[in-house]
Amino acid sequence: MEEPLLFEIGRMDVCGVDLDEAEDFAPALGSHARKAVPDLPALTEPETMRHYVRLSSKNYAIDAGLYPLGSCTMKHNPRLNEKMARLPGFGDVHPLQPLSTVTGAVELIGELAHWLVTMTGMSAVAMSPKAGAHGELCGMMAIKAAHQAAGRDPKIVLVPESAHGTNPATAALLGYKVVSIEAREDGTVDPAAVKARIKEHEGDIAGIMLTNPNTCGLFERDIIAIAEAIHAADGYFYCDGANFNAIVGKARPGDLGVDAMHINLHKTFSTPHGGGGPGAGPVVLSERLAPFAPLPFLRKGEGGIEWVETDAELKDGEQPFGRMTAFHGQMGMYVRALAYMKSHGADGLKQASEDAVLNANYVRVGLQDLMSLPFGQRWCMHEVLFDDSFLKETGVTTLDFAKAMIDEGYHPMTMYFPLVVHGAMLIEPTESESRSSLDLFIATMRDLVMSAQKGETDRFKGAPFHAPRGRLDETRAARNPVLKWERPAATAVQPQAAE
Amino acid sequence: MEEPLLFEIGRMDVCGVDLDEAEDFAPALGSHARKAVPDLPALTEPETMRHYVRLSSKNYAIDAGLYPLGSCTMKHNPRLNEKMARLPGFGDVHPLQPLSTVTGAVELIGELAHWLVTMTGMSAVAMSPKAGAHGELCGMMAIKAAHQAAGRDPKIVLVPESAHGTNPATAALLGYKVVSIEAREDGTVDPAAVKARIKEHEGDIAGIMLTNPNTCGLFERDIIAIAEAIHAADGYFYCDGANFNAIVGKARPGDLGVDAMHINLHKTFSTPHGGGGPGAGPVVLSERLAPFAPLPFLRKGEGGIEWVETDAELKDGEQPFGRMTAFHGQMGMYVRALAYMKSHGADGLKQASEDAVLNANYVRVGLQDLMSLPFGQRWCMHEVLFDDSFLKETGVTTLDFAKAMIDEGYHPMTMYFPLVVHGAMLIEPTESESRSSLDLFIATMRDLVMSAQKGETDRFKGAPFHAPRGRLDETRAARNPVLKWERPAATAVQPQAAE
Amino acid sequence: MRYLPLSDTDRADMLARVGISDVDEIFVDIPKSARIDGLLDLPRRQSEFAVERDLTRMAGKNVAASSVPFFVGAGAYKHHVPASVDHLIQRSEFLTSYTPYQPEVTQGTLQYLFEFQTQVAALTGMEVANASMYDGSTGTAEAVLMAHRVTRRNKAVLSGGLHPQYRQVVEGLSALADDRVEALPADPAGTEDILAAIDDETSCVVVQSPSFYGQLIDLKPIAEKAHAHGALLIAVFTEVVSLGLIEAPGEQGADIVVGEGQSIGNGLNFGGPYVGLFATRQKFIRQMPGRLCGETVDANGKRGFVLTLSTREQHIRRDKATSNICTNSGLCCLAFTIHMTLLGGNGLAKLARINHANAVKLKGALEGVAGVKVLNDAFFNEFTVKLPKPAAEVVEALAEKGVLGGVPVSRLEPGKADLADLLLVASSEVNSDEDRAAFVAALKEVL
Amino acid sequence: MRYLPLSDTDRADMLARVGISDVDEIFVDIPKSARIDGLLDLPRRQSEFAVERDLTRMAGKNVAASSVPFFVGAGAYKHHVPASVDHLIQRSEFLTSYTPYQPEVTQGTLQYLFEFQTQVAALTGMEVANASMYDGSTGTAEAVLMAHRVTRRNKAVLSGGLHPQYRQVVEGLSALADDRVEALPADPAGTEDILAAIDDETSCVVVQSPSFYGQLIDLKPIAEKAHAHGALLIAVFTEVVSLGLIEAPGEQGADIVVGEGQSIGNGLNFGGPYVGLFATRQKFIRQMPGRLCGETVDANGKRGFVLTLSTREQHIRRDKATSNICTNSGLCCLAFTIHMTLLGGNGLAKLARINHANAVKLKGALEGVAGVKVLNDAFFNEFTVKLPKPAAEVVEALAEKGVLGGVPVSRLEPGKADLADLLLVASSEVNSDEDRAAFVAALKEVL
Repeated sequence: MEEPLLFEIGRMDVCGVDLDEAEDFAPALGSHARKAVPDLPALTEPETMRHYVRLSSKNYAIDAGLYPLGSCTMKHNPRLNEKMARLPGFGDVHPLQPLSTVTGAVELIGELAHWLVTMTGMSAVAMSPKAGAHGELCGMMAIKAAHQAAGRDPKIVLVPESAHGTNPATAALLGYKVVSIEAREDGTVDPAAVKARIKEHEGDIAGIMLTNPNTCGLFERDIIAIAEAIHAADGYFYCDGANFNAIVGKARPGDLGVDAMHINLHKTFSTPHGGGGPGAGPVVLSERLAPFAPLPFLRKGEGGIEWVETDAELKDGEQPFGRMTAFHGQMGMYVRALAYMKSHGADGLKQASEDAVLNANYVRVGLQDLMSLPFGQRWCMHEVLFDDSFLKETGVTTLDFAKAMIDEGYHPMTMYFPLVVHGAMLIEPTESESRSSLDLFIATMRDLVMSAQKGETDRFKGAPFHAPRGRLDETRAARNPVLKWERPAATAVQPQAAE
Repeated sequence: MEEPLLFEIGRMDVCGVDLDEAEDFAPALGSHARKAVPDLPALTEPETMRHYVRLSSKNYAIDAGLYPLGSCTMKHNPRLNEKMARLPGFGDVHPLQPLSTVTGAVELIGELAHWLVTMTGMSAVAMSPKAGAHGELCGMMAIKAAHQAAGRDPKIVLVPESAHGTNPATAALLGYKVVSIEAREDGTVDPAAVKARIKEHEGDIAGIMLTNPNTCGLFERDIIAIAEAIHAADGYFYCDGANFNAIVGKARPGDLGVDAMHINLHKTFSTPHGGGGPGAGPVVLSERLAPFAPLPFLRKGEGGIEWVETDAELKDGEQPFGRMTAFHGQMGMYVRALAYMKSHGADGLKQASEDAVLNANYVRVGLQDLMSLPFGQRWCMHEVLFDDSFLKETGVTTLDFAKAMIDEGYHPMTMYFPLVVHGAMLIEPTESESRSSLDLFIATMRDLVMSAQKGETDRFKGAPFHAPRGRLDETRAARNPVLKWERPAATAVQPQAAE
Repeated sequence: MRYLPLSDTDRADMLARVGISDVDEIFVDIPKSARIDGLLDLPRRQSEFAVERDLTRMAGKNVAASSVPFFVGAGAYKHHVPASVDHLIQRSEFLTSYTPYQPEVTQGTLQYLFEFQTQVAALTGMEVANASMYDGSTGTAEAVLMAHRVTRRNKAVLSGGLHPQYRQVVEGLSALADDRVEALPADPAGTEDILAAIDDETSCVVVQSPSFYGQLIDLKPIAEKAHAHGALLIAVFTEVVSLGLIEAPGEQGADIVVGEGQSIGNGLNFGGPYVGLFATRQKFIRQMPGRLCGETVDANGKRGFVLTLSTREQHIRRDKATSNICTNSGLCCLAFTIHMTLLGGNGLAKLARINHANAVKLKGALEGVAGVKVLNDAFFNEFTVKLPKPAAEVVEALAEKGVLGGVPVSRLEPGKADLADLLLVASSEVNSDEDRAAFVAALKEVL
Repeated sequence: MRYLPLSDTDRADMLARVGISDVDEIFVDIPKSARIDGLLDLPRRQSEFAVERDLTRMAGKNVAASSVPFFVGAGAYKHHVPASVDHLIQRSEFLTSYTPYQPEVTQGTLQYLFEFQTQVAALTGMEVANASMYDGSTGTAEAVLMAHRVTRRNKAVLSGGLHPQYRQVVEGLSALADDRVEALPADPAGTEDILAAIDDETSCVVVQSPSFYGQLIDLKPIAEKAHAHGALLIAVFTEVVSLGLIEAPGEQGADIVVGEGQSIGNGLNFGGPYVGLFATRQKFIRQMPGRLCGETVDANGKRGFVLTLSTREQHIRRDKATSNICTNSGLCCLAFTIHMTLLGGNGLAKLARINHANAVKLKGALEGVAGVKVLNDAFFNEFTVKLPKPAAEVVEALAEKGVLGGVPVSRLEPGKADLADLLLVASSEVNSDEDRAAFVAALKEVL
């Protein structure tokens, strides 16, 4: 069933909110009153419910099916966490209330911080970043601040080819020059390559941004050597923590030489993706970077945890580089993440990582005879990467294949990423899937592969055929951008005067 | 996508609830311990979410579309009401806590009772009935108790042909003999017919059960004369209040001579139908029946409202006929209904009735040239009744027509009820529908009618074709009832011993 | 008004379309003398914010079970319900759906009802279960009526261990339906001789286990005696969690098992809505009350579910129906089914063990208070204690100290001197050692 | 563990299928020296009930805004959000859906983003809006970076009326990105001469109205001067409800409008998650940061929506991207859009009038307290008062009396003597006459 835009069914003379009229009063707006009300039609409450319920039915969601999205960790989102975040003591508390009235909120942040630094083996955590990319920015700002504090101004950041796009984008934001490092044959970074780049840019290395496990689903086995090389060059090691879900309870970034790593609470710790956000990206920091953590931060004081909001409260050695955001970060996500951690406990978190990795390898083994593994039959971590060799000469592209999955009831896997292999297909089942769910997924994928190889291209070209929409014309959207609804000229109404 | 039964995907060795093991202790179960745990597989939480989310997608719902169900008042269910019912002070309160710890709950019930008696112009209300039919039973029990208190034992209850099935079923439960009253040509009850039946059974009339507005969507215009006739025969007037939504703020049953009427909070006052329940059916009572109201009841005392739970607390004249249920009735529904009433207020409730009736007549006028009105082009109340004459010689039945509506995205209207017209189709849009929603519905219905009349029977015979299921074999279900899942013999497991 | 989609312009246009200018013309059939112009005695509409503030104020006057040490039971029990349960039952497609009379577009509801029936049958040890009654008490009354239909007799024998309000529901209906009831005196310790009350006129014996007083009752000898006299045994429970640990009534010979399902999936709600569980033997299904969901196939041969055997029901059978029930507890069934799905048989058994363990601990704690005597030797998560003074006073005094310490039997059985000192105390997985310590400390102070 | 669907049997079978017996064999690439066996320093798993009890305890230590007379603003505002909003955003299909990179199965998300962009553009009076930033403060920093790209200059001039924490976000990033910032001194009464700070090196002027201190600012002359020097005007707001009553920044010549959208649809949440609104002129769209949703057609010619102009974004453009933003505030956009849908333009205007009326009433009430002086002549729902003693002390004393009476300016601008006595007070539709009376009474006591 089609659903119009709200503006096409809304009207200016109804309202979905009942408000008492303000009593007569003398306004104090000066000359700033607007001349007409905003030209936005409304829907009443029953119409609003129906509009958004109908829209929702056009979405795929974890709660309805498996999301084989590599590098995105789309796992179960417990409803306990939603309930907890909505307790009035968390959801209905203002960030600038007197601190004496929010001691429980500070306690919660302190406890979450303790879990994060303990899990990662790091010294401190900057809680306020609002998402993964914001955490990357925070970590790189801390690195730059540390260099500046040391009187240095190196310009180069090393980034492997397989990195998420946020890595080079973040480095560039701070004026760094990005130097790429190719992967070796097994899909990981070779310390020799790192050392070669360091040598080329001797004295000018600010650091490296490395994802581990990397975006090929592999643990960087030489990570310690890489860290040592960077440190020897006076650089810092930024680790992209998007894939932390693979190793919680199995290894700690702090033991690997990492100086800064963001943690996507909306991946590893299951705060919902919400169709694109909000997330949260706290950044754990090594002892060397800890003094540069931005405001606000928590400090262990004599009377317990202290909350430091401004420069006026700093103690010796604390050199925050500034502030990432107004207020204190994503409290709503903190509550959800802590509820998740407490529910799992140390034992459950480790088990979750093991199950995530086991599930990925189960999928790998279930498909590797039919699909193609760019780096051979080796253990993967929480995700498995295929390339498109198995589609060679079938006339079916990675895109076609992915879109055909939609007709089978699945969200497509991550495709064409990472860039290091041709026609990449990156599959991360997560620990939330049951064995029978994986078996069905594997069977479906095998059926699709065999269908492609048999030349049944009709099933692929132009797919999906059974989704709310067929393949969309993205070129047209970009060529002539229509980014909002415009009232058709014929039906334009005179905006009402504001009173 | 198909969804198996939970038992087909569940396992005995997983659990969706984490529970601490009980420490060692000496049980006090005597010889009553069970030998094996119940043979019920479990799903973990992510699997449970997915199972029920997927099942839900196979349901039609108000939030997704119009429900043209006559006599059922499927209107918007505000989420405020759900939120209020879940406040810990309402949802997490035990019915037998000390009364000093539930004064707010008693206040709420008292306030709701005030709204109900004021709206209906009656003397008292029995709050505890759990649903409409339970309210009917309560009202008829009060009537029987009143007769007994007067030393009478009449055996006849008059029920019009158009009545809901619950009416005769209720009367029969109490040992009454049901005598039917036919409708006159305009679809309403003729006082002369009532008087004739009274005369036939002189001295043996317990009362009448009349729905008003009736199930043909018509206001019983001679209701006062009917009431007078019943009262003259020492009988009581039970009014089925299922259709009260048409007249709130327009007329009060108390002014029409009604002695008892149940109010479906889940119809008129919008507590959700929930796929079949729970509802709530408080019964308003006239002064003559008020003394017989069942326990528990509210009494206006000197110190405010008093809550009377047992015979031990009765005062002179109070003669409760017993108790309809354990505890105090459907508190969760009371909260929702009161939130609804307060939100509308007196003005909004009247407006809602007017809009409901206007919407029904708008549908009537939009369809009456093509469909057939059994009682001519007259005003209807909140619902409009068509018969199947317009389908004559098309080969399409009322059932076919209704099922074809499913393929157009609508829930079928009420069909083959009331029994007084041939192939009845009863449509109640309610006040929750916008004009554009009605226009689309009318256009769709017109298209279907013209299609049937053009002989496009393929669209109807065997419909629906685009629903989660095709037409289901009800005969097979009834002939060989399969009422639960049985573990296939091959996979039977030995139930584990209980510890 | 936020819930009404018609604007004044819509109304005017639509009135014109139907040919009038004033909506009152439609209400022409209402006798002039009875027409009113609104409800002048009631307040006008309020914003959502104002309604929320007002109801929140009322709710704030009540003491929520979770906020205090809580030991109140007597037919309704405080358990932890997983957040996922309440989330799922609020999905529009469940919450705002109608009774599944149109199976093609209500397979979601029908399938969970089928799952519910399966769970209830398994838990009770019976062959078939219906798709719910309003609650345990009304279900018990329906069970008695059903037994009358099956046996063509009309005398019910009620155990003195039956919940007093359940008894009153049965008695009230029986009195007005001209049926007979023999109710035995209150039986706190489970020592009554109910066998003696069964004779050839008996249609059914109604026995609750765990009893209202918490005592576990052996149903087998009662079933044998009842069957020997052509009567049915109706086994009642008010705490469904007990079925995780004690022998199923169906295994003990019950013919109808009926009980309250609130403990699984449903909150306390000050008494409702709850969900009545109702199960029986296959051979009696055509005498059962209530809705039944059955498996069948659709036009394409695919498995599907429908409401079935509706010829028992009022909307088909009218005055010959087995019951007048129509709206039932659909959404509460769903809550039950989801919670039960999460638990499974093993989870329920584990939950039951925790409940029982906490009750045993509570018994030990209370027996340490001078003057307190526990009356039951075999119990599940609730038992009766005899206090040295009237229980009603004690409960009020405990409440003032912030402990909700159970239900005085006199609240349900007033005016009976031998019951005045009895207190019913319940315990569940939510009770901690601190709760018990607080209870004992407060009790010592008030005794 | 309740969230993990694999049973031990499953694990054993699956390990066998992949050819090993111990899962640790998979982790072979982790250097031996760095392998750990679990997180011994952290507690073990807890039941849902235990977690809920623990977090509820923490929440109980915080004073909820709804529970007291509440006048705290300064960039986050207490408004009533309809229950339907929070219900809808919790629907599985919205809550647990991924970023809509696959438009065929995410039209629900994409359509609401398109509706969101339309609403934001209409409210701000701009031509295009993006599909959200994290919040107002980070959006402001992005706006400055965008102005640098557009003008190819790198000096931002910040008004003294800009929220101090917004200023700090801009300053911190600029310092590390080697950009320049000229921040004017705090300007409570809106009397600064910002025009004088604009020169030919200026890339943008950042002005907040209503200002941090509540003062309404005339943007037109600033826009004129900025444009005359080839600079952009970035108009900032922290209270989106104000746009219902005051002239849209777009009408006043702003080039980029950025602000905080929390007030519509979103709770206080102790500071996050919030939703940044970001709008600009059509001609700048290829320099915009963040996601954009655009209209197109599908293979069958049906209207549909897609993320578009992604060549600006990091996942395509990498180090040439306009921003590194990826995850944004999708679900907060949805909350905003639904609430805004319920309100419509007229509802927003009415809500804004009530807010303003309550602020005017509050001003009158506070001016009745000896020693209190209101500093602003034109304001919306918030203003600054000068007290006869340090505001921080007063706020603490008020809190002890159960009134949350605003934000001392010194909390955000510490160590500035001229600001120490300033208190920022906000008012909205939730404030009643009783709230104001309680505030005044408490204030009289503590002054």
